[in-house]
Amino acid sequence: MSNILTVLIFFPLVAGLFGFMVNQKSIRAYGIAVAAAEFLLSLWLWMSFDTSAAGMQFVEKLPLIPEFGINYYIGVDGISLFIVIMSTLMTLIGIVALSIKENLKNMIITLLFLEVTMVGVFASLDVILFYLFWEFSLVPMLYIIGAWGGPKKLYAAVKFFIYTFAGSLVMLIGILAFAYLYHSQTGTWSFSLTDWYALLLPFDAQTWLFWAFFLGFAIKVPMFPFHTWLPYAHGQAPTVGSVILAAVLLKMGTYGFVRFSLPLFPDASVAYIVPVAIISLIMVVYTAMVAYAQKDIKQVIAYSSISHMGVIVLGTFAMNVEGIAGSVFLMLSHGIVSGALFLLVGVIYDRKHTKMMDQFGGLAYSMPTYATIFGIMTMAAVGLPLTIGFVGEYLSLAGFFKVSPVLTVIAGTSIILGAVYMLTVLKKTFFGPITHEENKHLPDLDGKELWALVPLVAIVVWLGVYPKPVLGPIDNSTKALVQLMHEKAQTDLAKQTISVSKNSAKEAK
Amino acid sequence: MENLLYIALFAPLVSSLFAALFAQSQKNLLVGIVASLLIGVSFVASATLLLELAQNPKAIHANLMDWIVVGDMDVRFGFTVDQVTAVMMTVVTLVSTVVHIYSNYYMEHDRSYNRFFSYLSAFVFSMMVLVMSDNFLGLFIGWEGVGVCSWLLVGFWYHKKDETRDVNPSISPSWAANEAFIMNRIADLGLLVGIFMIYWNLGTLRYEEVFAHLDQLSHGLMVAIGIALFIGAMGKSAQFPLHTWLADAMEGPTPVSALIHAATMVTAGVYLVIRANPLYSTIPEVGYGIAVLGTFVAIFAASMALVNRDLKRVIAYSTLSQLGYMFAAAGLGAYWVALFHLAAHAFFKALLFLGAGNVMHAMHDELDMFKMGGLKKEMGKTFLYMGLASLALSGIYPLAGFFSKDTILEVAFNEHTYGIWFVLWLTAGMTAFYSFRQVFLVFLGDERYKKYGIHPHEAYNWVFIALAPLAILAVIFGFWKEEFMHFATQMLPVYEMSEHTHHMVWILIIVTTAIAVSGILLAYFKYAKGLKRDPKVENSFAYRLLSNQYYIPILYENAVSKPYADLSNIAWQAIDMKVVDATVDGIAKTIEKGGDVSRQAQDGNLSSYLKWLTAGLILVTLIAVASVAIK
Amino acid sequence: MAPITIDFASLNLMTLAPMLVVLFGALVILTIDLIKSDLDKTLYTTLTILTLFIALGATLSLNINERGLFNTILIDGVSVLGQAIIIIASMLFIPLALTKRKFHEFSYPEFFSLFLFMVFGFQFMAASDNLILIFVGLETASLALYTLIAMHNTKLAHEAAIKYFTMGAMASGFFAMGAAAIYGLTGSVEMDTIAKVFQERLNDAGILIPLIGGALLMVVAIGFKVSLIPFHMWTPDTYEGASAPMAGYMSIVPKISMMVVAMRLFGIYLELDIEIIQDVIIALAVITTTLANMMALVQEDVKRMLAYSSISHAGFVLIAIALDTTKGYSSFFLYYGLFMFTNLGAFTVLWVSRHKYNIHDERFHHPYSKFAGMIHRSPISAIIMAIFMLSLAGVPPFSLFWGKLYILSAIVDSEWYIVAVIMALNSAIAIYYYLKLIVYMFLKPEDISGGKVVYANRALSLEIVIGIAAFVTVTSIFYIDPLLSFITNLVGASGY
Amino acid sequence: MTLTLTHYLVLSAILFAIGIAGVVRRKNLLMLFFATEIMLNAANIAFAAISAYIGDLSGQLFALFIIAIAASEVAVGLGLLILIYKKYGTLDLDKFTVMKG
Amino acid sequence: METIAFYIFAILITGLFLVTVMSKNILYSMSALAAGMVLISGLFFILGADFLGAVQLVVYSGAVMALYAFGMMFFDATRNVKEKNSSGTLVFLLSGLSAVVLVAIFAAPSIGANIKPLVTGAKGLDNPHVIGEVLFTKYLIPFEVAAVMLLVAMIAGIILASKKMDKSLSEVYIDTLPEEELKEQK
Repeated sequence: MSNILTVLIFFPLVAGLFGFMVNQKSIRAYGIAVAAAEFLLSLWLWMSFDTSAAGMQFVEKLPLIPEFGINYYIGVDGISLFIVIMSTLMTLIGIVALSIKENLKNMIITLLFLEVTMVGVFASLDVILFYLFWEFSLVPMLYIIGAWGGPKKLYAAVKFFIYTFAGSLVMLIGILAFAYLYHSQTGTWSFSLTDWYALLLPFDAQTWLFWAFFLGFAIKVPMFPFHTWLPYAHGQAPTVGSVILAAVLLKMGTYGFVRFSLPLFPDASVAYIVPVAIISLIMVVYTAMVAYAQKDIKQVIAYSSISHMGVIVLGTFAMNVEGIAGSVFLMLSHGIVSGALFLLVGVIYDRKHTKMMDQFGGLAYSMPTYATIFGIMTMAAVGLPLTIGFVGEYLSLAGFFKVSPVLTVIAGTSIILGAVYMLTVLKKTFFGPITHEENKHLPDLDGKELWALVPLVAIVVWLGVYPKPVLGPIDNSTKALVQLMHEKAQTDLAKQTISVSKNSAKEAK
Repeated sequence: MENLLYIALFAPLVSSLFAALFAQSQKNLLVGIVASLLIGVSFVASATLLLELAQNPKAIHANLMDWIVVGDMDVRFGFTVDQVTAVMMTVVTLVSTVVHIYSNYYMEHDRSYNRFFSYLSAFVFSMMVLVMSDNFLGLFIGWEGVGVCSWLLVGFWYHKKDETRDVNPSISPSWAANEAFIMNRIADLGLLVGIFMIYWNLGTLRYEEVFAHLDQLSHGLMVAIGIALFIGAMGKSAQFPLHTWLADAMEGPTPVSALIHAATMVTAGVYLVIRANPLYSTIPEVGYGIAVLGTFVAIFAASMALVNRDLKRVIAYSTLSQLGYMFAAAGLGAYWVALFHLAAHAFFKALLFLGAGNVMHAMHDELDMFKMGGLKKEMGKTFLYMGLASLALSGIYPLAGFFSKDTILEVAFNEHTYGIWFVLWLTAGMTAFYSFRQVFLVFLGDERYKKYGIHPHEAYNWVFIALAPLAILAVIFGFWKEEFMHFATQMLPVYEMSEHTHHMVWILIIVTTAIAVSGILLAYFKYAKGLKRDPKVENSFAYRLLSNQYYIPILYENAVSKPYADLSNIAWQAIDMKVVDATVDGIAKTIEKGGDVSRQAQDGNLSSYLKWLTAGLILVTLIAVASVAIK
Repeated sequence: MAPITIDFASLNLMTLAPMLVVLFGALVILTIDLIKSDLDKTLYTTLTILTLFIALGATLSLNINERGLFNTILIDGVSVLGQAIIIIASMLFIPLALTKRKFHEFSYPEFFSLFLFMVFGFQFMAASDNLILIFVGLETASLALYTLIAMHNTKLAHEAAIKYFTMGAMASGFFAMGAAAIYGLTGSVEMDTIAKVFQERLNDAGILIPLIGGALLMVVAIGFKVSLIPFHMWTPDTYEGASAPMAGYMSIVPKISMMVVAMRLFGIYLELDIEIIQDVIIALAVITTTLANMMALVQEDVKRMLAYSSISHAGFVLIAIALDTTKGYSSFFLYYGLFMFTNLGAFTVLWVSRHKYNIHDERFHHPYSKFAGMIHRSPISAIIMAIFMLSLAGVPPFSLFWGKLYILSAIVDSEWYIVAVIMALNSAIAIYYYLKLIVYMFLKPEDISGGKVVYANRALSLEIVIGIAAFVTVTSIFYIDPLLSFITNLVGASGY
Repeated sequence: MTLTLTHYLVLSAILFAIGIAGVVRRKNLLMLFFATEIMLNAANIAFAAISAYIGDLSGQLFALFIIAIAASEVAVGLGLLILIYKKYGTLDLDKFTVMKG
Repeated sequence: METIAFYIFAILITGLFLVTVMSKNILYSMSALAAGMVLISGLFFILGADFLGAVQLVVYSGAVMALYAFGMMFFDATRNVKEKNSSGTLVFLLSGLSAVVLVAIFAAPSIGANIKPLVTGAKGLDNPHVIGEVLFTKYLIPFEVAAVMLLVAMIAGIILASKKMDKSLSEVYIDTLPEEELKEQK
């Protein structure tokens, strides 16, 4: 099946359209079935993926607008493969854990549409196609936040939409400018990423384009100071919205850095490591502090996402295989872990309709399983070895250490500050005596919640202990990426900074 | 051999998982028994490995699987059992076994009995990973693992509420657990940085390869690595200024204190320094710094122990103090001595703690020694065990502590670091004093507990049988000093005493024993007859300084925690909301305001529309003129 | 007096075919009305569509780059495209007459013939480079348009018509004056000659002031018609007062015909590298887009919002014209071709929901609050309307995204980077008010106070139009390529 | 001093400006329409003059068509005025300000 | 001679049109407009555009002014119209500035200079003949379109002024809702 990737992208779309025909009562089962099928499809993709090859696989290329060089051009490599799988997994889990009663049908169909865009973003090799999915992903998310959100849902949804939209428009200009430069150098129009990789740009052009792309990605990530939409979006979104938002949508930004900024503008990327790193450090430290100040559990996790994304960005700009592969892995692990944490917050929200920490305390007594899973996820979030969180964080920091030890030490405070706010949440929520009478009889996790969470726990441990099946392909593709960057680099600084790993020359091609 | 290694390593894991299966059910005695057995299996395997190594001094390597293989980084789950590891393994599993068995008694009425065993075994597993790993990152796994288990176990009684410092200086178990975890994290960052430096400069993290290629590193770099690794060690071993968590960690169940906060985990820092001896040997200035810090901590902690009324805290400070001794030895290059003291200390300190556990049980979790006294009558066996352990701790011949501690003093003397020697010597006296102050306050004198209506009772007999190995080792371990030295120095550098020291040995022994004995005697005279409180002393500045731990916890709270919380609030409410977010909203509002202003022009009156049309002609003319003017 | 002999073939009468078809249709309708006066509007509607259909066929079968009838008619790719868009938009418009409710204007058979006369006028604007013919065509169309607006026969429609008419009369004056200046400089009213003479005289002393000045006067006249700020003042009022389909129609056809004129006229200047004109147009376009977006933000009525939105769209496409590149011109046609469907679709949805009485607001027919919770009442209309809104906002993969993409690309290609960024950010402002409607439709609770019947005016023909518009909007990705090649070929063939 | 084209054109420009003044000044719609007639007439003068001075007929014809246009505008405009007058009872444009903003 | 005539005409026209624009009395205003238009036809005659002059007289001074007169009667506007005129400064500023711009454009000497006539018609014919010839050849199409335009204007005028517009079908006020709509609303 050579067009499996196309099927993977558009299956939820078709299924979503057919979903309109399904009866309200059975829609949940339908949603789970479709999402499960999609997830299995993505697993099949992995099974048929040649893990030893570094390049793009399952490539399909059909002309869409040949006049303007736009193709339906998709494919995955080690970097994107797992993000795709994570997207399908988190959608499945999100649907399984859905606790929404009203308009369930709309929710499930919307989630399926969202899945299309998520898979599409990560599988696109044509920049316009990428942009198309990228932008459209906002729409289902807008609906999810706006329709099922909290009291300030409209503000949050619209803010989320417009903020991200504004950033990506600037990126669109960057894309068009790049295409123009490509056209003026080669005489043909092309938006194919692989074509673009071959283009050498002068440093000035790289700089401008780098920042144009940066703005689009930075708002999505979100990087300081463009992050303020995120707490609102998370704070107001329903559980499943937060899960998908944190797990997948934010990753689009960092994925963009890896897929676009670095290989397209190697010199500019190297030249602006310091400003980017400083922003990342602010994200790491400052947002960790803000997270500590929160009183709402969900907000803590929202801000913690920003903090972790800082580490991811840092790893990306390490310009070596360790850092970049680490950041890609951290994207996965953060997706799983923060997704799980949001699910967990949703659990108590469903029971008590509040997320304020002072309304809880001593939950470990009444909800032991819940507390256990929360604890495991917390530990993964603070990067405990043998959980999924450690591998990526360690590699990212290790990678960036090569670039700047001092900055890495500052960024490394994330392991301290992360522990500070996460443990505070645990302490306030789960420990101590039960202060509110009604909390004594809160029911522990029920079946559907366990079905959603236990697989995540299993993944957290499995990939923490044995990340190789995932890390291997990421490693291969990252080596090729770094090799490419090194070859493309024109300035001496970039040549020095981009460090090709010793055994990559053989494997890259 | 590999199989033995894996048995030793994974038996605790199996134990933990097994217990975890029952975590939410009623107490199940089976869990305790199986867990204890499995740890026992691990001990047997470790001991076998130790004996094996004693005969055939070739280190055993095992490679389980790949872990992180990225770029040039190739980290595997690799394990090695060499002399140092074997000693550590044996000590850890032995103490663990005893503690597991003991916990069957101690936790028998706890509703989370099963959960406790799960955590405890998980800790043993982490500790095994820590000591058995053949690379720094593997060590880091264990390092963090023991941290988490410590967090879980310290906060085991999570349901207790926060108290003020006056009521409970540790505030609450969950608070203490968090403090411990976070402080350790600070140090872990140092360790991590050390690991990064090693990786980027040597391209590998395996001990063998790292230590074989140390000559590739510049001196400065080695100093940096040494310091970074030692920062990691400082956290785990609670060295100043990261020491406050250890005393607070006494909030955990006493077996935990015995195992984690006395015998094993806190010695991980010492283990790291010993493990990295090729590195520290090349940078003696850092070693000297370590020794000085260790010495300082030794007397610093001992001084706090002098006045504390809390049974467990005294032992905790004593642990801290003894860790200082170990660092002093290691820093001075006498690695095997440090390891020896580590092992000896593990035995008698665990014993001391477990004895204290008996007392606590008897006293219904009352920890204030001023409320005890005269317990000898009810708890003779406990008195015996604790007395033995205290003697060992005080360094009285022929108990284990005598050999190990005296050797450290000799080393200090031998290195001509007389200052260190003197302080350690002084500390030895203080150690003897507070140890026996404790023993006498608890077991001798008037029966103050009666006032509080407590009816103490002795523990079961089988508990004492279980504790017997520790007691025996506390007594006889010292006699194996020569054998131990031979065994350890197959791996660690041999430490040669100079001629001069050899001559002085006897004098040193006498001097040391003298101060120890005088400490005991002082304690006896002061406390054996009963508690006579002197308000003048208790209100003196020095006393209050010591009993408030030099005000350091309060200092940390006021200088770090509170400002951090305040700063966080400022960051959130003043910066994030009022500046960053307000800017974004401000832009949006400005645009909307612009819309409101410009729609004023659209006033519905045709006449003004026509005026605007005319004005448009002028406007385009102006634009054209401006365009010309600019170009 | 010698008889004048003219070779019939040289007239090239075929170039006139589309207009003649339309004219014929209009006259037929008038005649039918004369013969039997109580015929139903469905007949006239159908006749109109058929007429337009034939006209469209005639347009598309025209040979490119021909002149006819004493050089007054110019059939190049641009005029074919322009006429095609005009006719297609008209074909989409006319079925909207068949509403469930009766509205005043459609009760007149003359409405349909006037409508065809108007199309006839617009066709000449697109298909001529003779200023006289353009002017006469413009006036024919405009006068018919004023009447059509007024025929809606509500108070607001009258107000709308009078405002439009008065400003239009003044703008005509500017057109005449501008034409006079150009005529004075070149001695010709035909643009190819004008271009030639300009070229020759470019270096004459002191020519620049009248040269530019004439263009500026034309900018006023054209700016009025395509509603550039500050000549736009009539637009929101007229759109509000006119019936919804008429407003939608006005946002497309008059603009596109005038844009074609602008293309031809300013093309002369741009060809000569007179940057001042380019600067003026781009500055106006930027002002227009930005201010219109800002004003649209604060509207309470959807139709009025769409009026401002179409102003901003006009500003946006005007930049494409000012670039003077083939890509720019092509992108302009692409954009308008797509905009036509989407925007008419959106206005038609409003038309469907039109009541004869105002229950939601004293003044407005389509306040936002009317659409609150629409998803619960009529999910499909809500979804389709949302698609139109997203398309207008330029959210992929809907049709206008491609238009936006291509125009932005054209701007970037001409290295007007700053302008491109401003325009892009304008999209971000614009999305707010489109989202506002979506938010009302999808996310707000239903307004129970009154006005339950939202689609009082629903009828099959309207649904068909909406359906076509939605289909075109959604499936754009599949036909953009052939469409783009078609447009680029035609535009390229015209020498732009 | 001979009569040049410029004389006519300046006259035309001035008349046009007078027309503008009338348009922007008048509040009575009927009188406002007078002013638009002035504007068109001003353009006519320009066309006729240019046409005459360069000996080209296009200008005259343009003027001719402008006259036709003006006449048509008057017809439609008056129709609208009648309509409005019937509904509002006034021609004062200050009264037609329902739609704004 | 021509010059003098031009100046007289110019001054008169300007004055009359100023009266048209400024007068408060609609009758004066209209009369001045009519007179100005007649004088403009004089200018056309000076310029040799006889046909144009004639058309100006007939169409403008005749038809258009007649229409206006009828309209004026209809609107009962013979009495002084009370206008709240716009602020004088603004009007002066706007018209003054546009006058400056327009004069600047049209006073340029390059207008009308060095231009080859393109449309001349057959030689030796008088003006109306030439016009006729050109109108029916070169400008046939505009001529036809203008015819359509006049037709449109006619239809428009008829419709707009007709009685049928008196009662609107498009607008219903809530208190006069027909039965069926009320039913639907419930």
